[in-house]
Amino acid sequence: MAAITTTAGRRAIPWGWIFGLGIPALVLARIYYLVNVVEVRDYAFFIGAMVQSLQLGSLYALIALGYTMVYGIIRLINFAHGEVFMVGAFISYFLFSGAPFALPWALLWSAVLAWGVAFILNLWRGSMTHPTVIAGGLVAFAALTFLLSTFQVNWVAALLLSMLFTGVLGVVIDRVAYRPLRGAPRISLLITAIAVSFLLQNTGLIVFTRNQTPFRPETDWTAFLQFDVLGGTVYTSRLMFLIPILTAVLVTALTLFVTRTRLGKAMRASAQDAETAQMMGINVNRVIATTFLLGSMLAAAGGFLWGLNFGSLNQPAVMGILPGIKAFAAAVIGGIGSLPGAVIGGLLLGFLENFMTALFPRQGDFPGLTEFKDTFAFALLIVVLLVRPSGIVGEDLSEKV
Amino acid sequence: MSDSRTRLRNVMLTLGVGAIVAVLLALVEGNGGAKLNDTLALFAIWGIAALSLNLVNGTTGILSLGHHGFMLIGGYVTSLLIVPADVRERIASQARSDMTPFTLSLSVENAFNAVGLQALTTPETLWVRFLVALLVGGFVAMIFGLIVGIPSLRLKGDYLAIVTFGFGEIIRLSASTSLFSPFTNGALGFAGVPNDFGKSIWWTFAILGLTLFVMTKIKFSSFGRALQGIREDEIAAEAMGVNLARSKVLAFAISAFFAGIAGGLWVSYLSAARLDFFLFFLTFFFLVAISVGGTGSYTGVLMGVAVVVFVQQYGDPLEKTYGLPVWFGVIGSLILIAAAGGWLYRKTRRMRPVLHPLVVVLGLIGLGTLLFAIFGQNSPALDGTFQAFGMRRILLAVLLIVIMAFRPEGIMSRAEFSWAWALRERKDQPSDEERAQDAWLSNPDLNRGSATSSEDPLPASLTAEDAPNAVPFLERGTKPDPDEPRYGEGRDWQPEQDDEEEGR
Amino acid sequence: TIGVNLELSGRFATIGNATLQGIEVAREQMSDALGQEVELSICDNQTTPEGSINCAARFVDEGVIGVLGPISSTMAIAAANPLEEAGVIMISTSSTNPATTQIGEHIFRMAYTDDFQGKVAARYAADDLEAERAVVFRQQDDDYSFGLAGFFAEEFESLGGETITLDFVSNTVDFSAQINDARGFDADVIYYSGFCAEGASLMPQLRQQGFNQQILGADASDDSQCPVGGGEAFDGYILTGFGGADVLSGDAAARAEDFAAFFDVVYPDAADFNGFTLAGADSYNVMVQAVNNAGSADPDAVLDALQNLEGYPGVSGDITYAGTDGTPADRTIAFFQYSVPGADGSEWTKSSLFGIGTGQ
Amino acid sequence: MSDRETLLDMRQVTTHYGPIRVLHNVDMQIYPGEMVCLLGGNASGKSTTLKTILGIVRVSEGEMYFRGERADTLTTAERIERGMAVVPENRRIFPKMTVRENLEMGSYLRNDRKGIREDMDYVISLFPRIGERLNQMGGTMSGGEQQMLAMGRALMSRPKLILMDEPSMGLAPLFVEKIFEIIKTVNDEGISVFVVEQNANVALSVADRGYVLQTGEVVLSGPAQELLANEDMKKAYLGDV
Amino acid sequence: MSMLSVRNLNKSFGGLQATTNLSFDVEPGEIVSVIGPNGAGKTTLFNLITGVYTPDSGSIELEGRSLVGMRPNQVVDAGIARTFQNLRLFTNLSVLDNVLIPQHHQLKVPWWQAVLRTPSYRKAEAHMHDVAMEKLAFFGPRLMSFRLHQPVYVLSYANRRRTEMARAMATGAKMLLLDEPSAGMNPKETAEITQIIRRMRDEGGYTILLVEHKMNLVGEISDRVVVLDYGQKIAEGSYKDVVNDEKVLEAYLGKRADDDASEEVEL
Ligand SMILES: Nc1ncnc2c1ncn2[C@@H]1O[C@H](COP(=O)(O)OP(=O)(O)OP(=O)(O)O)[C@@H](O)[C@H]1O
Ligand SMILES: Nc1ncnc2c1ncn2[C@@H]1O[C@H](COP(=O)(O)OP(=O)(O)OP(=O)(O)O)[C@@H](O)[C@H]1O
Ligand SMILES: [Mg+2]
Ligand SMILES: [Mg+2]
Repeated sequence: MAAITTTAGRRAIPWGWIFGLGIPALVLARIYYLVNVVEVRDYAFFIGAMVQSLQLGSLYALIALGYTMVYGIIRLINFAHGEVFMVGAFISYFLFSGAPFALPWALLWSAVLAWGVAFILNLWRGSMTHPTVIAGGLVAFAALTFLLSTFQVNWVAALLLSMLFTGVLGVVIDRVAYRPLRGAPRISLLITAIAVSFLLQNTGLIVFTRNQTPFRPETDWTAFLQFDVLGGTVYTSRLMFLIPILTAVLVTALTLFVTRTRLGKAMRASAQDAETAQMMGINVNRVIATTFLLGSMLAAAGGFLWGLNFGSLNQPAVMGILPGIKAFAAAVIGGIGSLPGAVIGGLLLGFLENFMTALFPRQGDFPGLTEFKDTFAFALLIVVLLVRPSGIVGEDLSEKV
Repeated sequence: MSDSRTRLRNVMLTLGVGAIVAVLLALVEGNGGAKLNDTLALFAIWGIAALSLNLVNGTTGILSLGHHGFMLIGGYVTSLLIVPADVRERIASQARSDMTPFTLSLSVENAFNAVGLQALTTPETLWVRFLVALLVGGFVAMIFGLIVGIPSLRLKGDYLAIVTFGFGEIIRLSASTSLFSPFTNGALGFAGVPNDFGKSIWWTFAILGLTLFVMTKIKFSSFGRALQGIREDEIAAEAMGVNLARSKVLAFAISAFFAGIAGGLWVSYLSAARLDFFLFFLTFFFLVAISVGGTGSYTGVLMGVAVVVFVQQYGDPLEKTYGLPVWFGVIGSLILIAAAGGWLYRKTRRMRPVLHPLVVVLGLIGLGTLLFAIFGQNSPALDGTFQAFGMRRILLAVLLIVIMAFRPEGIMSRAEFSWAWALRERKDQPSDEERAQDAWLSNPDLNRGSATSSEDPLPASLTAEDAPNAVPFLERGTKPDPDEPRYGEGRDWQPEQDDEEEGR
Repeated sequence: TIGVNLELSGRFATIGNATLQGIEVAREQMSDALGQEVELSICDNQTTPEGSINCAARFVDEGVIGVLGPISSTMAIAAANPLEEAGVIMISTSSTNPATTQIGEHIFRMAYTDDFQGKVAARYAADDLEAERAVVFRQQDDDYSFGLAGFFAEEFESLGGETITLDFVSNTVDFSAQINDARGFDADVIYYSGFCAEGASLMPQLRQQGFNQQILGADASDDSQCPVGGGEAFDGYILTGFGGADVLSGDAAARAEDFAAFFDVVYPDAADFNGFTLAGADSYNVMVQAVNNAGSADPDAVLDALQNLEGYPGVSGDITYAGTDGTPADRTIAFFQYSVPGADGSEWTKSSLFGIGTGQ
Repeated sequence: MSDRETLLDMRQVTTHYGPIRVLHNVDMQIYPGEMVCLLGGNASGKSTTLKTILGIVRVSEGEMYFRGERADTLTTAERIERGMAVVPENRRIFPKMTVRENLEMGSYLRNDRKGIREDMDYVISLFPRIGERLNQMGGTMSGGEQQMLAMGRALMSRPKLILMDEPSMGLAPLFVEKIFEIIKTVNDEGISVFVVEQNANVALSVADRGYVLQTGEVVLSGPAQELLANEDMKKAYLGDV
Repeated sequence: MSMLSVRNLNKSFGGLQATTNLSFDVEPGEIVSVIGPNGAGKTTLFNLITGVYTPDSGSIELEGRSLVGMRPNQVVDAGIARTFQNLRLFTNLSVLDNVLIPQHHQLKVPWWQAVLRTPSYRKAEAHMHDVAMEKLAFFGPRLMSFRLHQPVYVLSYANRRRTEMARAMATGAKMLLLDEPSAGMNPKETAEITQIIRRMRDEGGYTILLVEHKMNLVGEISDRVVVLDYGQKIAEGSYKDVVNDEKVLEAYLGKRADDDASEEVEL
């Protein structure tokens, strides 16, 4: 009998549906708008909005990747990810601003992070009491204390260091809060995640600041940029290049790392059945730790770029919430658990939030879509899930009995 | 003891405790201060909300994260219907209010006037109107519950959680938009909701009692079992005849109804309805209560709510300014306790080595800090004060993480309080005799003295029969009372890793 | 004991702390009432209405003579209801929404009201800046910002101008949608009725998007978070706020000067010294004065004394409650301007332009 | 018994699920190249023994050695690294991975591409059905197909010791015979086999030695032929009523 | 009229034809076994009958009523209950609850009466308990002593299988589909299960459709045997006939199995 191949797993993306229904609907709505409301905007305006959408979408995508990776592997909606993003942004701020931590806080952070470093080493060296691990932890502690309490670095270094630190923090969070709950009821895990996010928010208030914080590293990338197109002016900044490019680089690097190493396969296996994955010789804890490391690093990068893009950081208790939730919605829209899905979802959301409101702006008596901006993420989320219960490129949910 | 006598005893005990609670509440009402009064009322209101959330989250196993949305609906409807006339006038006179004359005229009072029930529009009968408003709020919330519940036909697990979360947020975010602001007065909401009810211990506790009654009765009814079946395995539940769609939607609607009621009391408690009274962290607090207490256990939920309310209300000493020695002392003690806890944990889990180096190091650091705080009082390093804003929430979060780490199923797990348990009539653990019988039954032929006691534990009648066909236990065993929750289902141990975790 | 209910954490923490410092410095200056030491019972409402209500309940239990704060109208209105019911006096330090003091006779304030502030700003925009079209940014979920924006728009329109009001909610960082909406409206002036937490993000984005019009703000912008957080975008920003020594006249100016000097001694490196500090100090002063006038700590007597207070020489000007609904009769509002970077190379400076009295 | 060097040595092992003791002072040895069969009634702790050997359930008392090394402190993954492989109870196929990927997971720890490919071919030759379905999702395979897949997956790691929990469960009669032939071949290649089996007749006929477990205690042990002849055994397990 | 009649049933997964033109009948009170090599489509057949999958074409009728397009719970209402090859119990609930839940769909009393514990509800509940105990009693005392209140996750594999069978019986269905009921049991226990299945038919009055690989069990209790291979029916008839069928021997039992099988029948 000939070999039989069955259509496996992932279903095709319904581009037909997306374009077939979405675009005409948009066009119709836009025509309706033009007929009913006098239009005073030029093409440059839309190009500007497009650029903004791309920037915002890239940021969402960066954060969404962290959600997706963690969800893909331990089926946890990591509510704390938004706060990891916040921490990443603030750490980079403290690194480049020359306003270092007070010694007690530097000690606290160093202790936490050094323990994380030791723990990561332990995952490869086997035991917390292994000399390498202890030495690594001590060195990290000393170096971090020094770095955090006295150092000032330029923005590139700040970005990289912050990615590193935040990555370690992600591992620590996993070790302390999530690992004891492997195999526990899902709701416990979810609630722990929310608790971690609360913890980070409020510790952030104590450790970082309680205020809106300016975020202006010394770089030319934030310089304003204006150019004339099609009889109008596009107002933007050089970030329009930096953010999408950096995102693309990071996303590509991540995707390569996950697919080219055995890690990707190990991640999927652990996601499906951690116990059996162990029976295959996969060190599941190591895999999960790596996931948190990578996801948190991307979040830190996202936090840094977010700060650059908006010029200031909200106070810690709120900074992570909304971007976090929206990025999370983006991850789900794209299909949680799938890396390309997160990127698609992020871009889609950025586009929707920004370009939609620009397509139907407030004019005269027409109230515009601006007031619904924040609900878009959730409305889209619900619509997508109802149409495709696992997101645009999500996994196949069916189960054989 | 016979069935009916046990039941009678339980009812009597329950009534007795109820009476004691009532007396205590009366004492508080008379002599406790406003703060204690408020705390109790808050406990009851949040208790109602958490209990109703537990019906969906704990019993049915559908993660719902949109409870604040239902509360919002209940709260706003209640306040729209009950806000006194002078407030309405003030709103009408505000130039930039979106409320229309029609929406402003929506009130229970006007409705009563319209149907000729003028007797019920006096100030003395405010409670009737409030009750009506509360119920209407509950019902509107229930309708929204149905609307949200219907997608649950298509979605499972986390996706459903996400959608409920989305709904919760949408409800809140869109309440202030031009679409709904004629009903909600935009982001500003209503002020001047009568607070005679939300702050009254009697009202809140009566409704809490009612909620508790309904919820526990549901849990221990056939319907509740079906819901628990859904929680365990949807496919199997459906294959066993449970109508998934109907059960889930019904659970959602009941839960939303009580959430709406809680919302109505909540706005009354705050004497205003505003959008920022219904933020996500309200749901978070309930989730904390649920998981601290034990997912699925109503007893546990109430314990959890008590913890949360206590920390919220009496936590402000935590956020005062203290000298650094105090802080260091506290931190040192905490680390010490953590080290001791770690040691205890390893011991009970039979982990080796019991005295892990990390525990030792942690203990030393803690001890060091503590000693430094005690003996270094006068050193310049400890000169200064520190005020920890947000400590309350940090404490709550840390508490939660610790409880979850050590007892992921919560304090009570799924078990409920029951008199049988309180009076130590536990039946969940097999006795040695039962074990021996079981071993004997599973392998009569290989039965050896070492495995069971040398004496044959089984009655002769049973040994004589062909074991599989014998049903002696039917006569010997007592039939469990459906009313009587059994304590300890899976309470005392959990598998290290549940090997039957099928793709739930 | 006097209760202090302030936004010490959360969004308005800087303003809250400035106010608290004002209160504490005032207590340093005058720590006795009726020969007894005045104690402060400080409660942080975390900038949430529930927190504010909680604090109110706590003060009712503690049986304080009166409550100072909260600063913002939202929290003030939330706390005012239970306090009014319990018959506890409350002096909101800087709530400017007219509705606050209308809640009851026990509720007072130290600030002017928004109808005045909005009007003044609108007149300034229309007359001095000769603007005809104004974009108003309003924080939809805040009583203060919501009201203020309304009063500004009303007055501005009655002066013949045109306005468009754009809403945002608290903690917004991405204003691109609002800015896009504003793009079609060819404005001469931008009025911002919100707080610094959002303003610090909004202003740079406005500048980046090519909006170079004059921006006006209100006393909520009188907060170092604004110029620190928003940087150069705040250069030239004009705001209305509590008048300090510069704009007060005569005695009042001298008192304010003295207070500022004393303040510098107590808090040499405070982040802010501004109108809120003065308002905090004066609420304390007025409260103590009322107790002294009443001659007893009996709430009714103190209330009576407060209601009849006339011409108290406060550090922010003379304070008269007699014959008002709880809003002091004559307050001085000042126009300030930020320069970033500041004149002598400092990060930023705030200079006062001129002052206007409520009486005028 | 003999004092040859053991491959796996369990000394007085006791394990618990929470407070409940499941295994009680179990002594068990597996020698290199041997095939050992574990028998016992339902709930007697056979699967638990296997899980203990793998480290999924922690040893609470006693010691365990694998290839001379103390093994009861190692994690599961480390034990696999040292040469164990398992056909778990209930198959435990990765449901959302294709058959090919499932097989690849078996060789997760190996790096020799060529060897892996050879082994893959070998497995496919053993189970042609698997070869037909390389791109099907593991979870949609039928029960028996999954069982073959689990077996193949375990073979892919070239273990020293292969542990099987009821390898014949759910297999068609034709295949039950075949699977034991396969096990025998594998064993002949020098891989030690430890098999839990209900189908005691067949299992004992190919095994070298057997242990009988009852409520967590070893009650009988000895060469397979002896067990087969044991009267108690016949009555209890071999269905010879 | 036959109890269950399947006509020309087709189902394919992608390119794979899992059942092809399958037709057979089950008469009331019969025990019919479905056998066939691994992957022949037996479980798929069960899934089709119980509404987990919808057939591509063909009809399934229970006493003349079409089951095609019904949700699984409607199929249970109609009178067919099943067990799962890969056990799907309510693992955290007690054995008793597991056997009570399938009775819920027959409960006529609305939920609010349950809340108020009206007499009619109490009666219904008591009845449900009686039914549960009756069904558990099929398996002897082992599930009825302390295990009754123990959560299912502490049970061993075979006991879980038993619980599943009791659960299926408790649905009140007329017909049971058992997917490998004796998997994971030793010969002695298999013999016991064989007796139990027989009693389920004789005492419980169930019609039984069974998938099994253990030939002695099949031989002992089946009235009729249907043999599938690659989704097609290759033989049908009494056990004796079927096991001697050339095609069956080749596809399923193996050449040598002839003697073994007949030997085992006498067991
Ligand atoms: N996760 C668990 N938690 C508590 N007890 C358990 C758990 N798993 C198994 N047990 C108990 O341990 C004992 C042994 O179970 P085990 O699965 O090892 O039996 P087994 O010999 O493999 O039986 P079977 O032949 O049915 O598979 C049983 O009494 C069972 O109830
Ligand atoms: N959802 C599905 N997608 C793709 N193929 C499937 C699906 N379900 C079943 N199959 C395939 O259909 C065939 C029949 O499967 P089924 O489970 O019915 O076999 P079975 O007869 O029960 O076998 P066993 O005796 O091994 O349990 C198998 O080859 C299986 O791989
Ligand atoms: Mg087993
Ligand atoms: Mg099958």
